[in-house]
Amino acid sequence: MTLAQFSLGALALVPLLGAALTMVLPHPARRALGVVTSLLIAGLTVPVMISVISGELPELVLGGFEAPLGIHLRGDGLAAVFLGVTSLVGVTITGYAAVLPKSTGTYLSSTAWVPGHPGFWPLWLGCWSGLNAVYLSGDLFNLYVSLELVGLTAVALVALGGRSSWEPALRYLFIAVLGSLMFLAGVGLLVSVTGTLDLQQTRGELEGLEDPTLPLLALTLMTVGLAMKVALLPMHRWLVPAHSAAPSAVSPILSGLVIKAAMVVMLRCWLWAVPVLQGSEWLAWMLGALGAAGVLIGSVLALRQDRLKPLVAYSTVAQIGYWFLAFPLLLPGENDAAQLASGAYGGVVAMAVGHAIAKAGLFTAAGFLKDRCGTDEMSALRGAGAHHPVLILAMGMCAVGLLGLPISLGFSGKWQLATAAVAAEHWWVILVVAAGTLLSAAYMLRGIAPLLLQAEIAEDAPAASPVSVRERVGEIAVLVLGVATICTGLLGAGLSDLLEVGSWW
Amino acid sequence: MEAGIDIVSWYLLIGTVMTIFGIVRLLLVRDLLARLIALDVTGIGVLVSLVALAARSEPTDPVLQALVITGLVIAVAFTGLGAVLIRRLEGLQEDPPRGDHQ
Amino acid sequence: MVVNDVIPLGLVLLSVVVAAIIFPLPQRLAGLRSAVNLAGALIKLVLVVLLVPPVVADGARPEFAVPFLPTGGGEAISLVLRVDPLALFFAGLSAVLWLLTTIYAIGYLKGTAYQSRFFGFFSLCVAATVGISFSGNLITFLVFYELLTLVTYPLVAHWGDEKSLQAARLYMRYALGGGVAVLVGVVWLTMEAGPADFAEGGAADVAEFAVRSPTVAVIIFALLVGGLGVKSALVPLHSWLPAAMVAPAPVSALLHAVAVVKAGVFGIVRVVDDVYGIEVAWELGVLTPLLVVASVTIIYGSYQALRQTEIKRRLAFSTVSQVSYVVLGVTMFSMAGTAGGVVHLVHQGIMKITLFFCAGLFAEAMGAHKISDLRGAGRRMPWTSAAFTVGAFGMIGLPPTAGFISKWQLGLGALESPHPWVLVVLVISSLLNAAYFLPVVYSLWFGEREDDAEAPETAHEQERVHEPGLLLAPALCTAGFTLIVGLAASLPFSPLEISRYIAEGVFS
Amino acid sequence: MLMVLSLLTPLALTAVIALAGTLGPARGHKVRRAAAMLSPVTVLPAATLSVITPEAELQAPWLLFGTVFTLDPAARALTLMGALLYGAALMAVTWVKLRHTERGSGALSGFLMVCFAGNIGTYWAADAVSFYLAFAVMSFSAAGLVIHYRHRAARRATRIYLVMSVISETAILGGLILTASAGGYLVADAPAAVASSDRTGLIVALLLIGFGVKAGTVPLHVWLPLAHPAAPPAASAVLSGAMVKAGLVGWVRFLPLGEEPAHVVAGQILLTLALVGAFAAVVVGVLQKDPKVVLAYSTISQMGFMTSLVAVALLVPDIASAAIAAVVLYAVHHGLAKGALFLGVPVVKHYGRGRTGVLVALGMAGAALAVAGAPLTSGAYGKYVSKDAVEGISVLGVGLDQLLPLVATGSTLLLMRFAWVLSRAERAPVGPPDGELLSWLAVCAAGVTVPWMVGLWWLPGAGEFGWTATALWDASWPILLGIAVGVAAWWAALRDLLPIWLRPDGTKVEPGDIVVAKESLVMRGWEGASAGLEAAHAASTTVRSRGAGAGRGVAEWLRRGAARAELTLSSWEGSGLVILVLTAAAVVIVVWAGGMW
Repeated sequence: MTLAQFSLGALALVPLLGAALTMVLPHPARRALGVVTSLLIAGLTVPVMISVISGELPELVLGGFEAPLGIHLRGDGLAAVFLGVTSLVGVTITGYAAVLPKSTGTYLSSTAWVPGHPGFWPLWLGCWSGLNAVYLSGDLFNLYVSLELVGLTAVALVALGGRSSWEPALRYLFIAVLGSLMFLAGVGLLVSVTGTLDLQQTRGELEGLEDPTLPLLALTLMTVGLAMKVALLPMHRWLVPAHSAAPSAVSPILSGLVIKAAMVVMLRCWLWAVPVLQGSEWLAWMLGALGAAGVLIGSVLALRQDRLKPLVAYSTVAQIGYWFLAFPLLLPGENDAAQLASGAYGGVVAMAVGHAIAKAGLFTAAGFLKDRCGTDEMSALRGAGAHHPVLILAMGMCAVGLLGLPISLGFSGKWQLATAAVAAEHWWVILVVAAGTLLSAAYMLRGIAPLLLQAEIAEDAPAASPVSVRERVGEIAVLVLGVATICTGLLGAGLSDLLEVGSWW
Repeated sequence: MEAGIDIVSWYLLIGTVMTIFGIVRLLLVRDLLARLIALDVTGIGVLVSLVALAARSEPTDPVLQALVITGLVIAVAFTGLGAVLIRRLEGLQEDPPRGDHQ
Repeated sequence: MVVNDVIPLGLVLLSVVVAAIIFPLPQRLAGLRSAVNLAGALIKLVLVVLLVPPVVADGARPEFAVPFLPTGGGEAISLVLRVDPLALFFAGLSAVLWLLTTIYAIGYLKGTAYQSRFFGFFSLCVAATVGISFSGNLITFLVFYELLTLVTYPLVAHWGDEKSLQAARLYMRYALGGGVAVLVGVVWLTMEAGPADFAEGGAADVAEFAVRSPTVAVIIFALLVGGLGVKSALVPLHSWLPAAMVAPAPVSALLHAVAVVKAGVFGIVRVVDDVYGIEVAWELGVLTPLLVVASVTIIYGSYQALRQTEIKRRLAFSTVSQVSYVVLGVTMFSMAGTAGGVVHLVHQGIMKITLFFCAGLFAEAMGAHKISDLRGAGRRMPWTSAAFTVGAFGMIGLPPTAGFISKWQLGLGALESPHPWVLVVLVISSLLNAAYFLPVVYSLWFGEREDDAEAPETAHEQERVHEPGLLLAPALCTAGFTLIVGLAASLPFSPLEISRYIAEGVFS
Repeated sequence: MLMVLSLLTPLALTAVIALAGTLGPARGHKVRRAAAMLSPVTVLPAATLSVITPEAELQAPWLLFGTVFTLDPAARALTLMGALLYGAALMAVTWVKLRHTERGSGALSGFLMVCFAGNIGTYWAADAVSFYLAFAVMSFSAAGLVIHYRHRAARRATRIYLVMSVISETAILGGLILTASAGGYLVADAPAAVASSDRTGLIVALLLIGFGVKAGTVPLHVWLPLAHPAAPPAASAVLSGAMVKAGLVGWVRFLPLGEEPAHVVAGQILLTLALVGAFAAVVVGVLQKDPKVVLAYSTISQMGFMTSLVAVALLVPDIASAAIAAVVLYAVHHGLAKGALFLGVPVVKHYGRGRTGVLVALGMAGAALAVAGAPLTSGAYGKYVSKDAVEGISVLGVGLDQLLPLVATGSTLLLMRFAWVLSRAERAPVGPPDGELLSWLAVCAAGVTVPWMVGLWWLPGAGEFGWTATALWDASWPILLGIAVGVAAWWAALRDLLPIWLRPDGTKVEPGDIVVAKESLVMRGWEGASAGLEAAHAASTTVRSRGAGAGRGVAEWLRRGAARAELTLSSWEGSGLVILVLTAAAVVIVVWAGGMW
């Protein structure tokens, strides 16, 4: 049992332990424990990252139960990348929530609504453990269980946002659970055909099969279920109210991390579990088309928003479109399959990781401004940037990451996607990416420009009140995410080498 | 009995039909509680079809059984959460109509 | 020498560090902020001067590379910072003019709000420009090119009123459109011909690719030059430049003389000379259309400048036409023409920044925005008017100034090249330049204001307008440079000699 | 070394005058006054250089494109003439009592000194770029002289002068670039390069136009009659004495005068223009009222004479060297004589009466006779040399050597008119002699001696004046004829037998004759062109805005469509329905597609 293997198990269980502990503690102690746990988790991620970077593949079988039934944790390239991003964003958001308790929602005490919800901590740590479990699990059953854990804690986290957030939370619940049930149905079908839950073995079994209908049906169910949870275009209506009504510490978690879990499961199923079947080209092309529509319509709708958080939420819908744009490229075209698919796959992962950091930063900044100025109406925020130059700079950096302009992972992702598209002669991808970049520039400008305005803020307005030390520290969190967006931009090449480890080809 | 569909595929058919009715009901009904119930029906439908699939092989397939049990637990969890949210939402609507009830 | 390899990276990071220091500084620490700014600019100048002897004299090419973008199979494309004479040329220009613009900006913005934000983005702009000049391959150039767009947006929108935000939005729309075009071009070229490293006579594999499929090569060239054309204000894509005049004077001086406009043209020079290579571009037949576009821009820019009544808008349109001289020179396909184009890159920078400094001074000291307000300014602001006159003579191309040197060199180049008709364009444009600059100089020195007319005796001496020192010194410096560079054109390390050396490299 | 000194001292002193403003009004004025007093001294280095050293060269490889200044015999003569004229002008302007000096005399002397440096530069320049530099410095600082009085006429004259000199600068720039690219960078090998280059016609045309403006050839002479009366008398002395000669030097240096393929067409055109200029100027000049305008027209006619010599050199290559020497000699003579006349105008006004009156009258008469070319004067010598240079050439059947003397009659007529007008101008006696009178006397003396000295010792090709009877008679009969016609006209005027259009009161033909027509022509052309361009511009903006409007319309329609779709999705049932349809479609397609393969 090497340290890496131990930390694999620990990563999934320590947050749960922390969540359980915070249940019994009073609010201030919960914040302290939450921060300690987040640092511990980040600590645990390091050995896994080191071992994956050095090329070997840490694996852990829990409780000695071998496949097909046992829980089998595998720390491959994809897992290591997402573990790293989750711990980076997680630690920052935890720090932000600990420093500014009112960002964790409003709590109905006996007398009145009190800012800062103690329930945030157990739910958030539970969600974190679900996320880690999703990345690490090597079998479908474990994927389903951890996905479900992430889903339910996310719904509860949304509900922390007080009266206006209950209705979106309920809607999110229905969609999330429906998606999981479809995924469960798909898994059931697949297991009935292959008899095993483990991803490697499933792939082995399915390669030998000649009649592709049943696995194809299973794949379709799983894809539609997960698309609902990731909020691909037509099924995106739950995301905008949920992410904008959520408290200011929760929205970055939702937009940055939670939808990535479903994306990772989608990648696991499409690339690891199910080999390329005859009928799946149609499904891939449909996903590609929906992705392209997502990029364009998402951006156009973002342009029409007049409140900051919905604008950022629609930007998430648009960015999701980019990831699905790459699915048709993942299919082995007539020329060399591996080299082409790895390019598109690297692109998707780079864009997803870049988006995680940048969107977390932007949503935290939007939440911060909403907490401080009382509303996120852009017309009310005019000139709000006067007292927060560092915040504006950080938002600018995150916007660079979202636009996919140079020195950001978004740029490396778009670069790899474009290169793969050119190699596969799918010119339409280039057009969509170009149009998407320009449209996203347009709505980013709409969001940030009014803050630069030199409008005089009314004396009594909350924005004019002196900035407290806690708020200054809160701004530092956004700055950390902004700088991370830019610095990770230089790791594009390193990222693609990391993804080589334990990849499916 | 061989002529007709044997018991297992009969149950599979019932499970699938329950899932489809549940999904249609869930997606189209306006009332929140009705939606929650429809969600439960869909859940049960999926689990029944899983049980049917498990029963096809002679010693019923342990993997699928594990899935069904977990599915049940999760169904209970989301029903509880859904019920709490619906009560709070209903609580909101109560204030305005009180006037005309008496 | 390994220490030389670190200098280009040091130069780029220096400004980033300066920006990092300046951003969090509160408004009242003006002294510290100016000190940090000036220190940064001075160190940069010293470093660039240090690089001149090794690079130009004994041909060293210091290089710094870091892997950046993964290619499907092969090893990653890397961010390369390499110093070759053309890079040093542009970096030298921006280092010198940056020091002066910083001094000018400190004086100009004294007492206004948001100075920390301004100077922070100001030094990031320096970093981007130096990055552009030292970039070693097309991808690094694209990275810094986009960075420049982002970093200049808050500068254009600095005043924060509705008009400047609107102008900044227009600028962003044009610049990002151009950036996306360049991105698509770079992706396509990298796919077809591998990472395009800048090499003296053009990248070898690009040449072989141009032979393999000329039509695709032409399309890619059009994409690249179209994207770069936005920033170098070629005719159909120039309307953002006059609109960006609402920005404060140091920013418009920065945009029009040193950073943005020059980045675009520098890009075109790189693409034509160091990526495709001048011979390959000639065989592809892409040089002539670009030459025609440049000529049309020159004439159209001058005509528009003639129609303007506001000083800064006239200078903006004059920039539109003057910058296309560089494109004209480079696409002429003659060694003297390329040397002329490259030397004009520096000369236009020095002359245009003088004019913008003076325009800012007139606006600041006398509140003169229209050309008619300048009547009789020679007596009231003699020093600024003298600098403006030197700049204006430079623009027209009269001998003692640098403008004449590049016009003469371009003329010789035109006659050596297969397009002798370009000399007619040069002559017509110098006539037009005279038509819109001489009346201004005439009214400066010899025009008299309405109230002067009835009392010429008394009006003479007393109302000398106070010209702020911090603003006047840079203007006089650049005017002095214009004359020195104009007169001492054949000194060993003068811009003309270096550009001739570069032109030989291009045609080697 | 002396060359550098003679070029830099005037510029240095001008810099002192310009910077004096910074010392504050009172001290500044005092410094400027002292510097102005010092200014005539700056001419000395150039004068001494031309006198003592026959040959001199200055190499500056780092300056511009590699500058070379050489002093050859022609340049030496012209430099002496220029130095004398500028020295006299500066003395006239500055060495006068404080109360007489014009306002801003410091600025005037500054401009004069810069003009001097530029003028000397044009004579010495041995490469195209430094020639162009000197030429540009001279012509643009001359504008400062013309506008000195700042009244309305001066402004109009300066505007026209500036427009003409910009045109000339541009034409010269084009010509010089073509010459340089044809290998003629150095002046020594310019004529050969121009002759051998395949664009010879274009180069010659450009140079003719460019230098023609400065040399006052007919269609391009319009600025001269306007600039001279507007400028102060000392300035106009320098303008028509030394500056106009720069145009001639330009032709001599760059035109392919001695080269083999004779440029017949260009030569013919230039000759006809020169002769037209020479005679028409007389007709117009006689009708003028202002003495300085009459002198201006006399300059145009004399320049026509010299241009005809250049044209001859173009037509017949083998006599080119003689013609050039003749031109240089005549230029020196005309410069000094015309300078004396121009400086004389204020001298007559201030010292016409009393003790100095006789001296003044004598001096003016001597200068006038020299200009007319009377025997025993330098004018005769100049005319004699140029007459035997143009021996065999004939134009339109008439021998050129018959035509040239008629120019002398013309100038005699003009000078009689000038004497008449000057005598009736009012006097303002000033009292004791000062700088103005002294400088005038110096120029008269130089006018008498210098041409002879130059012709005999300095210019090798000029040859001496044959003291034969026929030469004396050839010099004198045109003057006698001129005097006869003048007296007849004066007698007719007394009896007012003259027709109305001939009445000499300057109203019939304003100074600058065809400039009025030209101005209106240019104005109308400018309005027409700008109106046309304006309309084109307006049309393009409307097209662009309509296109943008259409674009915005489409974008708006798209946005509204997206918003409407979003509304339907926002309700639960709406999105539920969409999800159902999507799932069903996916399942059906996949199963059908799966089943097919």
